[in-house]
Amino acid sequence: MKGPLLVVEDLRCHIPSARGTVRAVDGVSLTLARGQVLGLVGESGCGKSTLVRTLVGAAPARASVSGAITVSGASLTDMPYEARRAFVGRHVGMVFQDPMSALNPVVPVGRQIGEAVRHHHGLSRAAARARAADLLEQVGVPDPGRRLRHYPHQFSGGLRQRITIAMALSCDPELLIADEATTALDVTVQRQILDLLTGLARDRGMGLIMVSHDLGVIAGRADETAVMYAGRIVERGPTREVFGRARHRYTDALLGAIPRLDAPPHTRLRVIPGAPPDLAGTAPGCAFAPRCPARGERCESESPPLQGESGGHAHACFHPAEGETT
Amino acid sequence: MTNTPTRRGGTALWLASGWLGLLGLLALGVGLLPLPAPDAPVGGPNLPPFASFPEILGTDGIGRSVLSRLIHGARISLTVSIGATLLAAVLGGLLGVLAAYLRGFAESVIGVVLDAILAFPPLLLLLALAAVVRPGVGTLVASLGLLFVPPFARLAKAAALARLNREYVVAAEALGAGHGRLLFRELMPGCVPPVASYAVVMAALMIMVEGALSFLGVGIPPPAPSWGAMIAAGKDFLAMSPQLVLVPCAAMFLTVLSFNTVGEHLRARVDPGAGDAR
Amino acid sequence: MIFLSAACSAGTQPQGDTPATGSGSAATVVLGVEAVRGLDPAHLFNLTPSGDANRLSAIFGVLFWSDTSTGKVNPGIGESLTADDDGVEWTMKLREGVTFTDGTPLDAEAVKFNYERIADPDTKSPLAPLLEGVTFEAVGPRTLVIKLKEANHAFDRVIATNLTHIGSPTAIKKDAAAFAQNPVGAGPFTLQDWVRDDHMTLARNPGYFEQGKPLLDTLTFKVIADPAQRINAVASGQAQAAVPGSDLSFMARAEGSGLKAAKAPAGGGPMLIFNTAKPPFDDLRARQAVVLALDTKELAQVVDPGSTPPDSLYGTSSPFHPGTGVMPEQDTARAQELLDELAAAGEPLKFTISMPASGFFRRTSEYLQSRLSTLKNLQVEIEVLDNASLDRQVFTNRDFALSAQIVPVADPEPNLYKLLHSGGQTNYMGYRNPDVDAALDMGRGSSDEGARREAYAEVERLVVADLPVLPIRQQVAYTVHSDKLSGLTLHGDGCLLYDRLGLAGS
Amino acid sequence: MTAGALAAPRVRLGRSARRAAHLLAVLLLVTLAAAALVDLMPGSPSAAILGPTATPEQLAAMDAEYGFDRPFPVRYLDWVGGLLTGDLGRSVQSGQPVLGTILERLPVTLEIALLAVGISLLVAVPLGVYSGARVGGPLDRVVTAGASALMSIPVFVAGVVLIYLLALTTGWFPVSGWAPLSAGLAENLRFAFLPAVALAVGETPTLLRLLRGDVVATLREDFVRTAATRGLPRRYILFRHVLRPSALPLVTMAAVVFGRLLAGSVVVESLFALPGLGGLALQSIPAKDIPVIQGLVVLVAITYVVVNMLVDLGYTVLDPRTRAR
Amino acid sequence: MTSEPPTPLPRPEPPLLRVENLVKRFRVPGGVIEAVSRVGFTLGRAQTLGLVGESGCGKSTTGRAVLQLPPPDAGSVRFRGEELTALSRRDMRRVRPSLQIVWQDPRSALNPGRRVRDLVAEGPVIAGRPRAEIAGRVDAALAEVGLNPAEVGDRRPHEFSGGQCQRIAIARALVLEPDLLVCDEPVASLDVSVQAQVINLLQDVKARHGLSLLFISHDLGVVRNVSDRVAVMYLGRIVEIGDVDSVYGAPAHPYTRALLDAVPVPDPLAPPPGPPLKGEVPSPLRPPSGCRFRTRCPLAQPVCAEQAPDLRPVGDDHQVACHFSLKESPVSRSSAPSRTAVQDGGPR
Repeated sequence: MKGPLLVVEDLRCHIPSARGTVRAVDGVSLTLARGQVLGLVGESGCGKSTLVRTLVGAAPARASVSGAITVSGASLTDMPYEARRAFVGRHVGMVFQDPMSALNPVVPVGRQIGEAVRHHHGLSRAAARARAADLLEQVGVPDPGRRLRHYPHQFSGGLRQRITIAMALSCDPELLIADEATTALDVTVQRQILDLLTGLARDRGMGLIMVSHDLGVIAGRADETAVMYAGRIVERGPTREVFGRARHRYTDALLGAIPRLDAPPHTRLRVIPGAPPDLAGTAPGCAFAPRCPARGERCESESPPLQGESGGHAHACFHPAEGETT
Repeated sequence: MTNTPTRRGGTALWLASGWLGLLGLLALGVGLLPLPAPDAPVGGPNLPPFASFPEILGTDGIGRSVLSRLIHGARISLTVSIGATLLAAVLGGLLGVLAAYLRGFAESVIGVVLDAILAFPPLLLLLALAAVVRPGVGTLVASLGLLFVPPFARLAKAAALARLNREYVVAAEALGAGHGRLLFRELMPGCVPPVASYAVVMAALMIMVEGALSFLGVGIPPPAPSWGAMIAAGKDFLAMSPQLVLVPCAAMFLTVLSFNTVGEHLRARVDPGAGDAR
Repeated sequence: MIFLSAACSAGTQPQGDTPATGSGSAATVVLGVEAVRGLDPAHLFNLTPSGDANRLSAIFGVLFWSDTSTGKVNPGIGESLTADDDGVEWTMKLREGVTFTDGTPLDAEAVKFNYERIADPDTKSPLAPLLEGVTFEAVGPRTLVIKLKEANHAFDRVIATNLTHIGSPTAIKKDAAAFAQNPVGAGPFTLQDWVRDDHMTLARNPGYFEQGKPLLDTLTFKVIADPAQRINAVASGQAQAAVPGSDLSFMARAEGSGLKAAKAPAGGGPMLIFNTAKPPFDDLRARQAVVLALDTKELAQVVDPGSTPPDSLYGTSSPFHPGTGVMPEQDTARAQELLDELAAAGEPLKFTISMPASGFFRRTSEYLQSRLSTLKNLQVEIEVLDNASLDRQVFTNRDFALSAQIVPVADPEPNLYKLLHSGGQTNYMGYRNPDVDAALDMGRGSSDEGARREAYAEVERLVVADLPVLPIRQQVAYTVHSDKLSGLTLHGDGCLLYDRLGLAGS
Repeated sequence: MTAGALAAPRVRLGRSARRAAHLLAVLLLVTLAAAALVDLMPGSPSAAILGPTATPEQLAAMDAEYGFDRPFPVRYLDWVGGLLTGDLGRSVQSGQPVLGTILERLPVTLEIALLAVGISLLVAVPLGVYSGARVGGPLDRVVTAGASALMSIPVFVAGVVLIYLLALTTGWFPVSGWAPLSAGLAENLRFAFLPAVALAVGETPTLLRLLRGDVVATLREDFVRTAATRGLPRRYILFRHVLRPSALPLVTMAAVVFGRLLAGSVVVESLFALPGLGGLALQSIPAKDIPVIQGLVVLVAITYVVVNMLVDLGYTVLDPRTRAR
Repeated sequence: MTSEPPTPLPRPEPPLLRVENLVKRFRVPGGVIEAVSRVGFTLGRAQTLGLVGESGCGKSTTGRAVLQLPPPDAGSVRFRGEELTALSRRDMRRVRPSLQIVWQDPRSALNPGRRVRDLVAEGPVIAGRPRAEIAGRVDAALAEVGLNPAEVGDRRPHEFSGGQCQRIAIARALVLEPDLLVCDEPVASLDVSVQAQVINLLQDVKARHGLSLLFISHDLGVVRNVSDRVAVMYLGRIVEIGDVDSVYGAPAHPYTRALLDAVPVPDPLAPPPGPPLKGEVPSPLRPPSGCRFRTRCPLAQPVCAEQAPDLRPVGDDHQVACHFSLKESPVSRSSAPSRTAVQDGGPR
């Protein structure tokens, strides 16, 4: 199949709630090529998790979803429900934030890894077992044959996340989505898992979407970075560009707010005033405007579109920042 | 769980609350109503319903007004169920919170006492208490209240532990709060809503237990008209005058259902994840 | 549970159907109370038909039996029972060759052994007072002479009701406790299997004294506490007969569901008993006020729908029935006057009704409370007692004001004597009236029917004037059965004679 | 964490020792309370034995004979001593050994309690899973409303209605009584069915609601979402992933219900005339048959204790999470 | 075996807080764990000590044990020269206002049923301050943390965002005018944009009131930013302690080194870090013998299994607990084993 692995066009996911419609994903477009790593970064509540859930058809039950999603040329949005579930199950793997809760605590891990292949590819019990052992080996779980029979709580946090990765890989997906896959882990383990994920993507030629709130995690690993704020992508481009020459005021401010290892103690951090917006609101204009140091009149009435620049770097800001971040 | 009760809350909840409200008013104001005394004869025995006015529900086997007895019975049944529930909730709530707060030996002692109550054959306690003390509303409230301490204690303990895990109690200790303040100002207020909403559900159960006891002949002694006693008395005439059983049964059913509906609704709101602590 | 003084009178309830003797025929009879304490005839006081009387009747048979409706005494395993002219010396003749199922002969010595055992204080038999001062002499293998302390021309009724079951002396001597659990008698059936609180299976006694009897091969007693369920069991074909208890309303109910009822109207019945030894009912006015305030017709109808109040101490078929009603009529105005009088004297009437919990008695107490509460200067409370409390508080300690008991009076002897005589065994009222005592002694000691009639009429007059008791409902003993069951003959307080019970058809 | 498995036995020993001490204390307290309570009750077994005609002197003599006049602590200690040697005494009423009397009736109560729990589970599991899977759907609405309604029916009403419908009118089942297993399984079940159903009426909603709530909660778990994104069929997810974690709370609750029924099927037993423990209690308590009452109390308490221990054990054996900890 | 020799302190005055040989054990299903094992440190007035380590290393437990919440099982906590572990409950309550804490999860630490004003006033009320005085102090404290008392006073915690709740929690501590503020992961639950606000606020109030902070965090960047000195903990022990610049600039313990290497830097052009650490933190139920880090240490030698290293000075205000400190015997980083049990996958 030619063309990009994943194409998302104008995806929206609006969730009704008591306070009004939550526009968790509000017009997101993306493309991802095979073998590429896309970093999706944003603060909690910006809609990044809803975005990836919507991608795999796991949006909240009452949400209204619109837009087009194409994986390997097949349009997910045109598929009937069951077919779509089966397709996603086969072609997309997902790794979630909390490996403990992503694993069924009362089912041995071997079965959890093997059940999807058994179902999608009709493997026998023994074959599924062998495959599970093989996958555990691949993700670096020592003594895989014995550990198949173990339950999730018998593993450490890092190994558990490796198991969920093995589960995600079981059907040889073309696209792997890691939703805050290392957030619950300690830094030393986080590094191991990040190495594992990027290594697997590279070796298998998968597309990898890494979702994180941690700019540091994205900076070192992603080919492309997309910054989300209030349900929209506000800046997108090659990682080096986005981090080196942040254009959107939000990206810029965020980079300035991080305490850095190389800065001397008691360095005053740049502060973004206020708090992230409530997505149930329906105010017109740029969602970042109330917290933006450079906002103008236009920002409060008109929503800035995502404008492309050279080198695939795009931003949605009427008053983009210039120059290097600190 | 979270959305169902709220949605179902519509008509069913209103009907249930309405019925309980009406019943409560009737029970409270029973003295003001122009009803014959519940133990006074108003006509021949076993008059059918709607045969005479104002005895629209007819008379019972003794010739007493079923309507009057039903409403007086509401007062007794509600007194027993609410009284016993209150007693159980307060005692159980205190014990549960104390067990969670004190831990260690006190927790073990409370645990033994609660388990002992649970392990005790309820019928023996009820019969024995009724034999030792003169049976009546007070005795029944006391014994039922005692019997139902453990579930409340369990619930209160869980609620208190959940709050102890949410650091605000330790935070108050860091501010220098003493035991009394920690227990009564910090820990207990938060445990009241789950215990209270559970109490509504338990009140429903109590009504049925009172009925069962009357059925076994160890409930409220005659001539006091509790619903259970009315059902028990009416079952002798089941073939002849089924309404004598059906009328109090219906009242009991509706009340229990209403308590359950309201209680479950409250529980879902107070504590969405709560399972059945019974 | 029904409390019944342990005695009754004689009579036959002839049944028209001729039973078919089918081999393998089996019938089930449902009773209300388990034979908790075993089946030793010396140790039973619960001789109600729904309790142990039926079981005893089946296992031990009857030496003599009294017809439930007339009180006439008939021979059973015993051949004859006659008194001398004074009514002091009685001669019991037994049949030839009757043996217990363990082979021990049922002879004069066996009867003597049984009776002496009952009289022995060590046995602690509740029946002991009946044989106080009585001596026995076996003058021949089949002849027993019984000498009474004082004359009693009605002693045959005592024997037919309370002393009619005789157990094998061999078995009793071996181990009395084991005997109670595995009784050995000479009755129509022998105990085969007993699962407590469930059923008791009895098999035909092939050596029963009467050839060709019993007709059934197997007899099963089942225990169901709920009276309605007892009837349901017969209605559904699970059982062939049931003793629903004393409530007559169940009879109508059974007949309503297509069942039959073998019944025998008797005298007496449930009576209110006033504690005449203690305030407030030591005052005649208090008793009168309560009695006059009551509409006994309504009372009977309410506490037991379908029943009627007795108009005399004696049943309608009794020779002692006065012919016209003698019981006091309702007079609310007079009752109120008496009450006001008491209140004016500074002792307004206030009392507690102590009753067992069963439906009939509970309704009685509720009825009394309900009706009496309409009068002024009268306050009534109800106290429901469990059996042990009732036994101890009311019957033993006599710590009560108003209670009730069931006293069948087919013949005044022996129950009325026990009830009303100053030292009577069931005189829980503490009632003492020398005139009554004299009249009762007269009735007992006289063999002349006219004199007896006069004596008992005197008793009735005095009781109506003194009101230590008030009979509140006509007694009818009955057993509900399916129309397949035949040969139901009621004796004593209303239990069956089992040797003639048979199944028709199939 | 993985090494945790190694230390488990040592610790479980400590825990079970504490548990045993706790349960012993419970047993002691229960029997002591029961003895004291029965002691306080007016009336004596002698009255029940000797009947209404007994004189106070006779009663006193009998009290002395049975030792009812001895001081309470002496009697209690004596009884505990007997208990330790397996001797529960003899029933005052029947003269039969208490242990035998109880063991004779135990199977009946045990069977209907088990059957009731079984019926409850059979109904509650599918309905609970499916109604929890579609909260607010038509099935869920019917099931929740039905459960609420069933919960509001007193057991004695349920029993009477069942008897009327399934025994008297149709004649499918006997109205009352009992057939032991020795009478054949079919016959036994025919008698046990109605009482069990009457009990199940009240208990099914408890289990159903527990399971439904659990299912609703489990469906929100990440691992269910994970399974869904992996394209596993819905039925597979419901019964393999959703039901499994709920199985333990369900089994626990079923055990609790079972324990409760064992102690509390009095109403049904008296209605259906079953020769079970409830009937025995109902007969012994008013008669002040102290040895039997004490025996029953011990049995109920031990049952409670054993059920609790089994639930604990069940957790450690069945729940992989506690197993290795 | 004392953890820190008391002698060479840069400041002549006695420290505000001196902790020695602190031990805290917990009974857990499976046994007893020693969450804090012979920890000692000092904290001067107006100083910030950062306590950093991965989850489960005992840093939060240390912070709470200092506050006697609950009291430690052994060791000494001297605060303003007073031995806290020896105080009665009543005396401890008297000292509490001077020792305040800001919790990790501000929502959980604020009673949801109370109004903000009452929450902040709770400390002074308990301390028995005059009523009249309290209202003014509460308003001042709220204003100081950037909240408008008139606006927020009557609202309840659930109406606020996490950052605002943390401000309320800080106001709650400040109103008691403490000397020492234990900050237990105060920004861990906050978004980056809000985290900066709270960090700046804490720095401001510290400066203004001359507070000493015990700042507990897993985030090495945050700790570097706020601290004067830093202690690195591993499995219940302090492995390295010292001046922030020397610890971060020249880490002497291999664990500190690996930790610093593992921190993801928001700079795509950052130099590639050293080799990743293998494995994970072992179970605290059965910590490794000797040096607790040896199972993951690239430098581990047999001696490490036999002998637990004590803290020893490696510079001015810089101590390390390692037999083969990186500072003394500079083992070249590249000579450390680079292959791990884990699949190799460096950044691209």
